[in-house]
Amino acid sequence: MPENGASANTAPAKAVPVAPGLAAAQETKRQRTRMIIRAVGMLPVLLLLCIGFHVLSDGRFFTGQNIGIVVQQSAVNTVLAAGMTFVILTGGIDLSVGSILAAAAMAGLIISKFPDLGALWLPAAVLTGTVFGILNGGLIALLRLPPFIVTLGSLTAVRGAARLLGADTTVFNPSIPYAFIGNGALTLIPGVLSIPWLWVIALLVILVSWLVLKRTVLGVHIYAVGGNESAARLAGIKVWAVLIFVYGVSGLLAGLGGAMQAARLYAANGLQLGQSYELDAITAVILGGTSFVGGIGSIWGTLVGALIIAVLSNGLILIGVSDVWQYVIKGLVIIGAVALDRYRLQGSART
Amino acid sequence: MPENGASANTAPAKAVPVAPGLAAAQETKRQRTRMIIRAVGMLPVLLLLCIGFHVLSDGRFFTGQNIGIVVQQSAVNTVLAAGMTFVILTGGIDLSVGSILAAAAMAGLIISKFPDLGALWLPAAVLTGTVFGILNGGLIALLRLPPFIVTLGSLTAVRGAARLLGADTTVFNPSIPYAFIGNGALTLIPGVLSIPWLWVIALLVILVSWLVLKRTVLGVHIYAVGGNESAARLAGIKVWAVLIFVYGVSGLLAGLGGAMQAARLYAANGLQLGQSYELDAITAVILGGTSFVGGIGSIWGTLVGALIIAVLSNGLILIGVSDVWQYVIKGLVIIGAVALDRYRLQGSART
Amino acid sequence: KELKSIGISLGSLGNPFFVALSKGAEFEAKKTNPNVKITTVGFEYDLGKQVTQIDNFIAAGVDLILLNPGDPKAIGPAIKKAQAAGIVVVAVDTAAEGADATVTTNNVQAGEISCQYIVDKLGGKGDVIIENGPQVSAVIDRVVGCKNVLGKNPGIKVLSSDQDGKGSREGGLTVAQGYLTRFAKIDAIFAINDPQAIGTDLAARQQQRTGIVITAVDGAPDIEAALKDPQATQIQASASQDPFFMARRAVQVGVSILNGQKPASTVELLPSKLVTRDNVGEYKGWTSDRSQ
Amino acid sequence: MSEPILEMRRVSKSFFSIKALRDVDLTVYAGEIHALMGENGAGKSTLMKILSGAYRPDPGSEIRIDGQPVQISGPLGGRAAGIAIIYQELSLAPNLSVAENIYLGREVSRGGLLAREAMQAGVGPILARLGADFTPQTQVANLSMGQRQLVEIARALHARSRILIMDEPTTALSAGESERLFALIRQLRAEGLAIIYISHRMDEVYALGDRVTVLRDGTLVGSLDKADIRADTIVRMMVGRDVSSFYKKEHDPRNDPNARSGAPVLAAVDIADGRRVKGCSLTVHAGEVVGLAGLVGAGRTELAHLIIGAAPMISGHVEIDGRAASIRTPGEALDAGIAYLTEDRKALGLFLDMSCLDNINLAVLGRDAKFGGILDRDKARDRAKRAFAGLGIRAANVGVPAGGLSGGNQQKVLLSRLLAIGPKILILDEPTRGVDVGAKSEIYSIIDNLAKSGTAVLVISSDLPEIIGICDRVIVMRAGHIAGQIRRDATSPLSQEEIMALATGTEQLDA
Ligand SMILES: Nc1ncnc2c1ncn2[C@@H]1O[C@H](COP(=O)(O)OP(=O)(O)OP(=O)(O)O)[C@@H](O)[C@H]1O
Ligand SMILES: Nc1ncnc2c1ncn2[C@@H]1O[C@H](COP(=O)(O)OP(=O)(O)OP(=O)(O)O)[C@@H](O)[C@H]1O
Ligand SMILES: [Mg+2]
Ligand SMILES: [Mg+2]
Repeated sequence: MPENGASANTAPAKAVPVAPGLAAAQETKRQRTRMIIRAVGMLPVLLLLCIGFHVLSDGRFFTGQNIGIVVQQSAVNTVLAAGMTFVILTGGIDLSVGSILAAAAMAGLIISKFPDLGALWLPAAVLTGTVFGILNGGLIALLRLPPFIVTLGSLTAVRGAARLLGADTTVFNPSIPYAFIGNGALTLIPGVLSIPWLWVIALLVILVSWLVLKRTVLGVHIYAVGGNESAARLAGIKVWAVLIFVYGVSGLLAGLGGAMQAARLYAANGLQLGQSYELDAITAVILGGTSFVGGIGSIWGTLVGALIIAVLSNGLILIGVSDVWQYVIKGLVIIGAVALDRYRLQGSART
Repeated sequence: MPENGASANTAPAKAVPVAPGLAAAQETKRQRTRMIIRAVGMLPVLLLLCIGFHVLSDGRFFTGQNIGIVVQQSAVNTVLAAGMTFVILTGGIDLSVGSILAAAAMAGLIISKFPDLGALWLPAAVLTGTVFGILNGGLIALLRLPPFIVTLGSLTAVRGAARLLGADTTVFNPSIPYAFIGNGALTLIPGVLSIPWLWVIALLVILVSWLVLKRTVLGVHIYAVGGNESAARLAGIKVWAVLIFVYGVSGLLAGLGGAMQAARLYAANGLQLGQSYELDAITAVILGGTSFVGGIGSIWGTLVGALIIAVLSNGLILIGVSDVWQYVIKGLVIIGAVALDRYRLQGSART
Repeated sequence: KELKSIGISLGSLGNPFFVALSKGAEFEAKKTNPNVKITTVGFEYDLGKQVTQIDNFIAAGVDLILLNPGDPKAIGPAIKKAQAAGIVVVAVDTAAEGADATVTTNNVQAGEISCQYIVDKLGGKGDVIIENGPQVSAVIDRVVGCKNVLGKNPGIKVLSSDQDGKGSREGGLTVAQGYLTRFAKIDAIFAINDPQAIGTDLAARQQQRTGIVITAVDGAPDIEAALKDPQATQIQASASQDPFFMARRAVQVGVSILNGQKPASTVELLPSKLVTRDNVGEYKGWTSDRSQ
Repeated sequence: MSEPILEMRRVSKSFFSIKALRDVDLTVYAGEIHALMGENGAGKSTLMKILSGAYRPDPGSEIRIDGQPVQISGPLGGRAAGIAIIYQELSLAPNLSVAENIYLGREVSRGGLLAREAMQAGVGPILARLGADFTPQTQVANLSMGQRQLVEIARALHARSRILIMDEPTTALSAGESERLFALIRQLRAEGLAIIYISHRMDEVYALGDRVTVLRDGTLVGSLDKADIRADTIVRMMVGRDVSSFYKKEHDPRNDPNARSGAPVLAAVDIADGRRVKGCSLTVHAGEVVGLAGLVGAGRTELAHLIIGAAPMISGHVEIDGRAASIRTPGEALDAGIAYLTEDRKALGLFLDMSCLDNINLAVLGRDAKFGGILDRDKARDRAKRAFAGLGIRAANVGVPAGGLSGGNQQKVLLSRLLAIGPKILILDEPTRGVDVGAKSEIYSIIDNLAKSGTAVLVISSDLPEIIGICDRVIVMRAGHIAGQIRRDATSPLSQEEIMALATGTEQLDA
């Protein structure tokens, strides 16, 4: 590195390159600041939105109940977006999550109505999702088909399957087991603090995802495949296994999302449930700073991205913006947020 | 398949560099064959589908009238997909075409109801589309924002604008000028051969796109930006201008698509029109062999891709497949088509 | 108790029907209290989204929720939650389980009169297509009504009823183009709503097919124009709804429940009237000024 | 000498907080070949990118052409000022044809339409002059690295500039192609062009350089005139010390008990891929360094890819320790103890967005992991730090992305990954491409040490002095075949002529 000018005269090629002394320490510090800013990502935008809505809604935003609603609403999208983060990190995309969610919810609800099997509905839903996800992954990894087309195809085909499952009607089960995960809350301090179960699940998913991505060999391999697939292959990484894994995870989490949605609504409809959820999930991932090219991004960013989307939906209704204008504002805020982010990163890079 | 994955290069056709002499001549010949196969692309799949439907529908498919219907139904998607081809060739994506189409159709229909301005509705619609497209391009090229996010934002925001334009109602005008382009046909041989105007427009769009892409300097620059953006920049190409151009074209053609749709339906609805058209357009482009990575692909492939989608929709109704199964079959056919294509290309590469 | 704030969740605000509904609700609510705060949202036929919207209404502290339920049964739990927060919930256009009241067009009856018209026109004999749409309860009811009538007439043959015209002109046009190619002889088509009927007519005219009786349900502004249009002679009737009035009734019922008056019956069915080419002159459509 | 054609004064360049150049001066005259030298990361490429307009210098920098101050804003500005450049990192659009790439940004059009034929005709003479064996219509994706480099050179020549910059143009060229390029460069000098030539190969600088300027750590060390150009002087200026024994070869397989004990560690038996490699056999013994020489396109890289299972073979097999081994993927090759260093580090080697730490540890993560999959981060950090110290990798810390390093340092990072594995067999494809002298000698001594400790090493290289300097035995490939092999023995050292004769097929020798 050029800044170790001091050592230049004497430095033999063998010398430790990190220049001793102050300069290097400063450098590392500054780098760390920049990394933190990057990791924090869209957090400032999220806070800005929250505060703005709080003021405009006459203080209705930051109430325990409303925060509970926001996190609950963000939960399903957070779970889908976590799966999507895995996929996008490898440079792929999964358009089928909404359809898989619908199929999983249908499968779960149908199972839940059998008297004996009822309690198995939750694993059934998750399993359904996983199977579809692995099918996607298999086609992409083994036949080397483009992810966009494969998951676009299954977006359509799985939607059809979801409708077939319920013979094109709404399946309804008001006494579905474990309904508490959909609408209940985990009480931490009775009467003071409780967290919706949906949100607990979402946070757990984020936590586990983070562990897998950052603390395991598999995680490094996922980043490697996204960063440079041919190099990964040459380095002995089983690229096909990594790809099947990420699409499998995306399917599994879509299945979990379906279970969450089923527990929340006590019902599912193959046609209506999960329509265009994939766009929300992708938006959360990209808002969170994960790059489409693959190899760059973090799961915490995804969480922030999902929260931004939920806050936006909740806040606009809270302050009584009409439906039409909600569209316009949401679109502009999404563009504005990435523009701000781009600008902010540049600024920090300059200092 | 994945075992010998690592075959070094990322370039899909890892052709052998030309050896001197006879070998070289043979090589070029083989290369040319492969190029023709690649250009022909999905044509065999299209033919297969047509013949299949013809047989299954007791000969109803290949009738003059039905072919007319198919090409007419493919026309709008062809026009959108042509614009999308420009965008995807630079490695970008435009998710907002459906919304822009709706906004343009609304603008056109509103203008068409003014007694004096009525005839100007067509340019008005096209202009509306172009303006939105250039806005997209500006954000992407000048602020360097990711195309997916920008056009996802405008997918939402422009949809809102389209609804605002018509005060959230359906605007209809049974006596819209130039209605013939929507439902009339150009008679070539009276009583024998006539081509729907919509299809004439679509073919013209394809032809002009081909000219621009393959016969102009701008076309080379578009391919260069998609192939290696930094190389293009280092060669002094104004990458930003190229990007604004392609998104502008995509917007312009979405506007034209809006006009076509307005003339066809005599009506437009800001919310419903053009919903998820972007997926159909992207599917057509990718089916046509254009690569998401950018730089590789042709406009003729896009035409074939759009026809496949139209034939699929028409044929499935023709043979009386129920709506639910249409979903399943469409999804599987799309995946099957690219799988077949992949297989076919491999086969040809081996010989 | 005064109506201070009302939340409205409707199928899709791009549909003129729901626009008329929201206008009616707004009109009636403003009449009750000129300073009322109204939030109207569309749930785009996504049940999850509607539940979310109800949650948001609860957080925003509305007094009354007017909703067009995404699913009659499945919305039940969400309604219970709102009621638990002291909010009155009234369903419009589609019945909802557990709602304090429901005001809806009698969709079965609408389907019946629309298809009865076909039967009468054809003299009880002919090939008929039911052009289906998105499987929501209103559509399902209309098709049920239609099938009731057609089933009573052995001379009528239903060629197909399993294609989705997506409730739009474009969808109707596309599906009808397929039908017209597939079947050489079609005597009548029942479309589940007006835009599909108009699309169907466009397809028939394009293929120069005549003699098809097209009927629908809604009585929307564009069908009014079509029924008056001398070129669109095949569109013959539409079973009308009155969204403006329906919404006004719903708000009235809601306000009276707020004030402690239970309605006699929780479901109020508004009958549908058939608009035909003959009586369209007297028909008062959705967009006519109703604020008298 | 006359007036300088180019003067750069007090040129500085910072990338955010990193100062890549500090007040560098450079003076170049017309009709001279000016060699620019320095260690990896010294700032040579950066200085040249400022000249070409790819980077903007920091304020206070000054560039004069023909004595006139100029502002070079953007690549077009550079071109307008009469500057053409061959970038170190290839900058071609692979999806376009050779002719389109050469004309990129300056296309010929007639009446608004592209004049393809005119462009193709226009590049013909230049391709011929370079002795290129491909046509203007060929798509660049179908060319080998060496051929692509020729396209870059053709592009720079075609621009008809007055100042021609070549940033390590010969890294991907064979000896023959390099010779042809040198002749061309001399001819251009005679025509009055100013040529700035960057290279890490001392022999090239000897052969070509009229003057040499040396950079170290972003600062100017000084310039030498032709008469003063001596290897030891330049090296001392570059690295600040003497690099005495450049090629290091202390190991001797004849002293190695394993090597003498018969069965080769690696044997390729009659391997073919049906395309480029036509029935090749070779052996490498423990403690032996075997060179694989040949012209570019001879198929050496392909042969290596077949051995490690990166490409499918249609016949033949690989034996390890005398037993047939089934290797179908690079992963299986690693399991069998074969590590491979790719020649194309950007496309096939490094993960540019990942940290040096991850890049170095990538291949051994699984081995180090706790509980069957949890990363051992302390071990990884230690390993990376040791690699940084051991190979002298220059970067702020082990956490920076590999993409930010200079080419030579990237090569060292990649090499560290392989060394971490501790392989039984090491295949190195162009291991010192783009690496500075100091690091080169480090790499040679690493190879030597590995051989001493019993590793079997196969070195693919187009740098003949390197092959002669470090190998026990040289296998020469020609057009997909093994043309022959030459063994070093006490009496006759390996000779460049012999290897070239085999590689070009002018003489038939036998092993
Ligand atoms: N785009 C960039 N961003 C950040 N740092 C950079 C960039 N380009 C170069 N550098 C840094 O500037 C320094 C000089 O790099 P440069 O590429 O000029 O070296 P070089 O002398 O050409 O080395 P080599 O012989 O390896 O090619 C290095 O420390 C490098 O990491
Ligand atoms: N048809 C091709 N398309 C793309 N890349 C190719 C093609 N053929 C060879 N290459 C690549 O070009 C490089 C040169 O390989 P090749 O085997 O032809 O030469 P070599 O004998 O290894 O010579 P050198 O290593 O000096 O370039 C390798 O990286 C190889 O993978
Ligand atoms: Mg360099
Ligand atoms: Mg090679």
